[in-house]
Amino acid sequence: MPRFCILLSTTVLAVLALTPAQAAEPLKVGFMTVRSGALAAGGRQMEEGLKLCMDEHHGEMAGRKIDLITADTAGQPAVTKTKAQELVERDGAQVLIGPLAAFEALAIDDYIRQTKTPIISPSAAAEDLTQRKPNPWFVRAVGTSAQAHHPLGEYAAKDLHYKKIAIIADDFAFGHEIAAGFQRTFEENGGKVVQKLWSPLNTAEYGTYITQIDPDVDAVFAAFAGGNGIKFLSEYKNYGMQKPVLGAMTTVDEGILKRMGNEAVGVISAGWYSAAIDTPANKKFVAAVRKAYNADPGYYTVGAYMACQFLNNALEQVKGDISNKEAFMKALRNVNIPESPYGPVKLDKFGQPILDITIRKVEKKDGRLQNVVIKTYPAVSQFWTYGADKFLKSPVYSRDWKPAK
Amino acid sequence: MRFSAFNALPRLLVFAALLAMPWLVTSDYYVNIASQIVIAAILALSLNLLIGFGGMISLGHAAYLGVAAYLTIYLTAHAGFGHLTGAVIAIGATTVLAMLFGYLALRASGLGFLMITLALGQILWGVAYRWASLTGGDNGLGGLKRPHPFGLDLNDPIIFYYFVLFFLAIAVWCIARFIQSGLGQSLQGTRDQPRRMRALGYNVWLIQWLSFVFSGFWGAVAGLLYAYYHQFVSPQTLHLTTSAETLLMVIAGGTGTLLGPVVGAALVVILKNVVSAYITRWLILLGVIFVAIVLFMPEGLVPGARRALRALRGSSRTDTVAEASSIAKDGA
Amino acid sequence: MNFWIIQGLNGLAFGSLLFILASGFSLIFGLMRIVNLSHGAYFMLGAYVGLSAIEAGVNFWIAILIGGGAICILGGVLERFILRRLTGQPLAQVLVTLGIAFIIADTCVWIWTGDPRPVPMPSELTGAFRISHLAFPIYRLFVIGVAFALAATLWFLLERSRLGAMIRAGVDDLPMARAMGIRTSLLFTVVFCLGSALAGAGGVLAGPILSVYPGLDTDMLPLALVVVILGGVGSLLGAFIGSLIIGFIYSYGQALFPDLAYVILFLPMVLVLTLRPTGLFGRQAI
Amino acid sequence: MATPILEVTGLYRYFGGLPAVRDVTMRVPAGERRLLLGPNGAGKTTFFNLIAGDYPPSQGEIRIFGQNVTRKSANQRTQLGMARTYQIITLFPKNTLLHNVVISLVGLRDIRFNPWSDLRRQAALWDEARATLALVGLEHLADRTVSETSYGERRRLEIAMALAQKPKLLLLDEPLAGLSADERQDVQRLLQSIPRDVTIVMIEHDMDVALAFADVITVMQHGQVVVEGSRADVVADPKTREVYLGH
Repeated sequence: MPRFCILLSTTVLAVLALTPAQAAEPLKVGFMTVRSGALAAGGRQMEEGLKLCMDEHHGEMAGRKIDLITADTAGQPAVTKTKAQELVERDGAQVLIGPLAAFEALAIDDYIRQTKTPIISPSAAAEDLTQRKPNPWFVRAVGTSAQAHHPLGEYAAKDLHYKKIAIIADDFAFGHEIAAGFQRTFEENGGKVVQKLWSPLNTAEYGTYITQIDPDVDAVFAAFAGGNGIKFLSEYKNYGMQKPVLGAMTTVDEGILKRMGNEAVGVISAGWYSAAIDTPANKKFVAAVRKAYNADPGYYTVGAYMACQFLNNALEQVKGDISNKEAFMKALRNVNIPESPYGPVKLDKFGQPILDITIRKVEKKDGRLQNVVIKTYPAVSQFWTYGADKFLKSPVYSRDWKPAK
Repeated sequence: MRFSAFNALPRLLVFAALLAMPWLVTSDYYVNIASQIVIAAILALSLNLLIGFGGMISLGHAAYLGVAAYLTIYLTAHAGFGHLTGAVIAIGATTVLAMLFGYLALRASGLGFLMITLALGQILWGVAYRWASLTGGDNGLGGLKRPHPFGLDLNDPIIFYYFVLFFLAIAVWCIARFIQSGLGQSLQGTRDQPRRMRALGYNVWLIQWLSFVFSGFWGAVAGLLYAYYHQFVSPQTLHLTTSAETLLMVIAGGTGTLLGPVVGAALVVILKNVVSAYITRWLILLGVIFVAIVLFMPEGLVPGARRALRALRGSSRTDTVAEASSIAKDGA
Repeated sequence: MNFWIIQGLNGLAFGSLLFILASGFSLIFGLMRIVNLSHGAYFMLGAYVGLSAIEAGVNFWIAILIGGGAICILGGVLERFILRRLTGQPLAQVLVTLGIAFIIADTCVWIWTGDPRPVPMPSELTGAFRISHLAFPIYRLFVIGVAFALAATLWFLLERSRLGAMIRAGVDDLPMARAMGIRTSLLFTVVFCLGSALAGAGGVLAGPILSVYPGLDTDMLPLALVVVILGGVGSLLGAFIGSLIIGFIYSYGQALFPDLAYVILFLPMVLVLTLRPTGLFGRQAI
Repeated sequence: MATPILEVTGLYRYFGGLPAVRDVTMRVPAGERRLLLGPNGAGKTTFFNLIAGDYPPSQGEIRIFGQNVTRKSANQRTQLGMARTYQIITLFPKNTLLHNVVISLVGLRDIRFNPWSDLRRQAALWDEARATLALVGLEHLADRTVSETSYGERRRLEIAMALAQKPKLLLLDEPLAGLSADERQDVQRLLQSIPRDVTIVMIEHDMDVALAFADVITVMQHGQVVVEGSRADVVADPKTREVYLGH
């Protein structure tokens, strides 16, 4: 008898799109995070953000119960693929949220296309996922690597009046893309990147690089991911360096800012989010996170939270009926959330959110370091002001995008 | 030499289980896990040639897996080569790399050998990471479509499983032959008594080098299948952790045996991919299992299980036991 | 000119850090022939323990002792109950020490959440030391001093003390040492504890520069191996000089050949080992 | 005069600055039985190892069969027709006696590089190995593992492994050491049965056996040759007395 009900609901009723009947059957959502290895901190923050969102919806979206299945990819591409298979093939997940790292997302790119599984990325920022190699089943709930740093380049030149800047960045795709985006707008507004230092992701100590920084620059743009920002900034101070530091969003992300000391104060960065954004939606969100986890939300927490909100928004558009994947995908691409921790969010046709970008400055407030918002660039596209066509025709953001002068 | 039923039975059972596997499980997911075990087993078997039979502990075996995988994907998906040509070049070039690496690593022995292999592996990792224009850097290289050899659709998990199982069978066969061959026996002699072997007229270096290259060849085969399976490769494939994992598979399963690396591969792949869904701290469990193996079966799971079985059968069959042990030692 | 001085100092500081990391490894390998692949994990765990001690209000110097002491006990227990049985079985040693490394690494993620954490520097050593327009962190000068003091202490311990005489006898000829009435069993435990303590204390000491994060263990272990192998296995002097050489290669290499940054440590090592398989100062085949 | 089988000129070998072998010159013509005598530490085994090619000399030249092999490796010298036994027995203890002899035979055959042909199926090799074991009186133990045999049997196996290679130059390092009286006789008989076309250089402490066996005797001390000559000459030479009684 129950089997008959399910049969009925999945075939006959689904075709008729009679949503009330579907409420009986939970929607299976696969969530790929990282619980072991070097990326575990980001993974945990993602889990926290996602849980918060799920709790907010009491485990139900558009009248359907959400059955969340979590998998640990260990931050390894090969395992990520297995985990995607586990979620989709064994556990029957209909939508995926995850994974954490860009190389993980790329490792399952083909698999997602083959199985036509809608996937929402809560953190992977690799540009091409929504640019030159857009995957029709993929949307992203965060900015691209360069999305926040186009405005920062302009801000550095126009508002801060910096002329000469040295860039130091993690020597991997994320760092390359951030640096290129920053350099592009900075130089178009009259600035000059005079030096580019690329430190390997696993650099043990930054003394070698800090001491190479050109003493004549106006500021240093430091683009780091993970815990490297902590190391760099404290060393920077200990080497007695005085030049102001501009950071990438992740250099002073809230996830690591809580571990930093005074060395971070004054760092100006850009991001599509700051825990200090002063809107009711964000205040509510931050308060909830602080209550549950006693920490400010950062990149990963808010990314996963928003991925979950995207899911909710799309499910509401299709009234919880996900049986028509194309229709669901269309709804996902059509996500429009006027009020969120990010601010207003909608997606471009590549599945990439158009976001308010804030320029933030690290200050000590209420006894803790915060990314205080000093300027907002509203509704910034991943293509900045260039437009998709022109942008996609220009060279790919890479390590060798444009040499320093 | 006769093979006693006692000794052949576990192997037959394992082989039967491998053949029947797709019919025993409920989801394609498990078939895919089995394919991964088979690929890891080929890599572990090839490493075991060095460790178990040559006494050379390598911490750089991911090099062959990774380079063959990179070449396969690059050549077929990005440089416009056909699948067959791509596969032949990938395996050929990786084997040539093994020739070079063997030449360098065999300058030293023992810990020095281990460190040179480790360093060479890390250099390749660095190159893969840094030479982004060719390798895609940390974003990796994808886009490979699985081939259709002889009209077989390798996109079907079960067909793919039998495809890799076929290669495992060939690998086991070739390696079993190798172990009993003149070269294989010479290699085992150089492992036990290098100086003596020299005095008997053996060019120890050459024998080790040839075996090193042979091992690299099978590592390359594993890399080819790895590329077909994952259709994606990134620097992590080349990283020290992959080499260490493979080394652990071999040691945990039992060095110098044919079955050991297969069992070790199954252990690690299952813990990492399947058990991790149920036990958050699966890595601790894996570590505990390794420690337990060392405490209770220091020679590895397969020889340890053999010993336990023998003990169960008691002393009434000593003659069979003696024979079994001599076969086991000969490289069963 | 400034470039050479400042990068030289950087190299010296990093080399000092490496020596603090590798000395324990070298000591253990020299006497016991155990390739302790848990060494990186000991280093990381020591740093975490020290960090927690500091966060609990303990002063930095005591925290170094606590970090070293904790790992000392851990190492002693593991030596007594596990490694002891594995003399002369390198493969079992690899398996068990890597297994222990996995356990420690994952336990650290469990307990300390995986967030990257800086170890706070003692306030008296923060900031930079300046001569004309050169600036160099005081803490690094301190680390250089510690490494030289440690090298001198270890040298004194090995060459001039009774314990050292026993260790040297054990390194040279174990059965003979045993015949001479040296309690090698106890000696092994003592040396393993000492080596472990050095790793743990080193982790705390390096914490303000390296910070602590999951993966610190696997970042550091190859470095320890490189230093020890390059210097010549089991030779303390070799480890010391090897550390400094690696430190200089690291700082000058990264500055002069930025494109080789990812391979800068391993390329010279392959060169050295293929030309001189026993390492720079090793006498016997390894 | 025919080319000597072994010709050593001005051979030196230092270990960490200390000379173990000093200026040794020696010619061993075909078919000769040469005995090396000397107290422990006289450098005899080092000298053997130099001839065998375990390590290169610091100075000097080694020729075997008229060919300069100073820079040739141990295995190359073996390929030329030299074989040796060891003072400290180095066999493959977990394998059968037969297997050990087969390994010895394979050393001179191309099959050692063959990764495919099953060694167990090379009937000719196994027959030949069995025949060699028969030569030393061990055929009844052919299928025992080395670890199950007695010391004397292992000594004979050592010699069998050397003889299996049909060497023209045989280096025997204390073949009688540690044997019982009966075993000594067996081995002695075995040595005497070796045909004269094999040249033998032997280190041995057992004077009775050795003197009976040797044609020419070389006495070494402190790495140098002290006396060299026929049995009678050497026994009569006061320097021999000094070497043995002076210590």
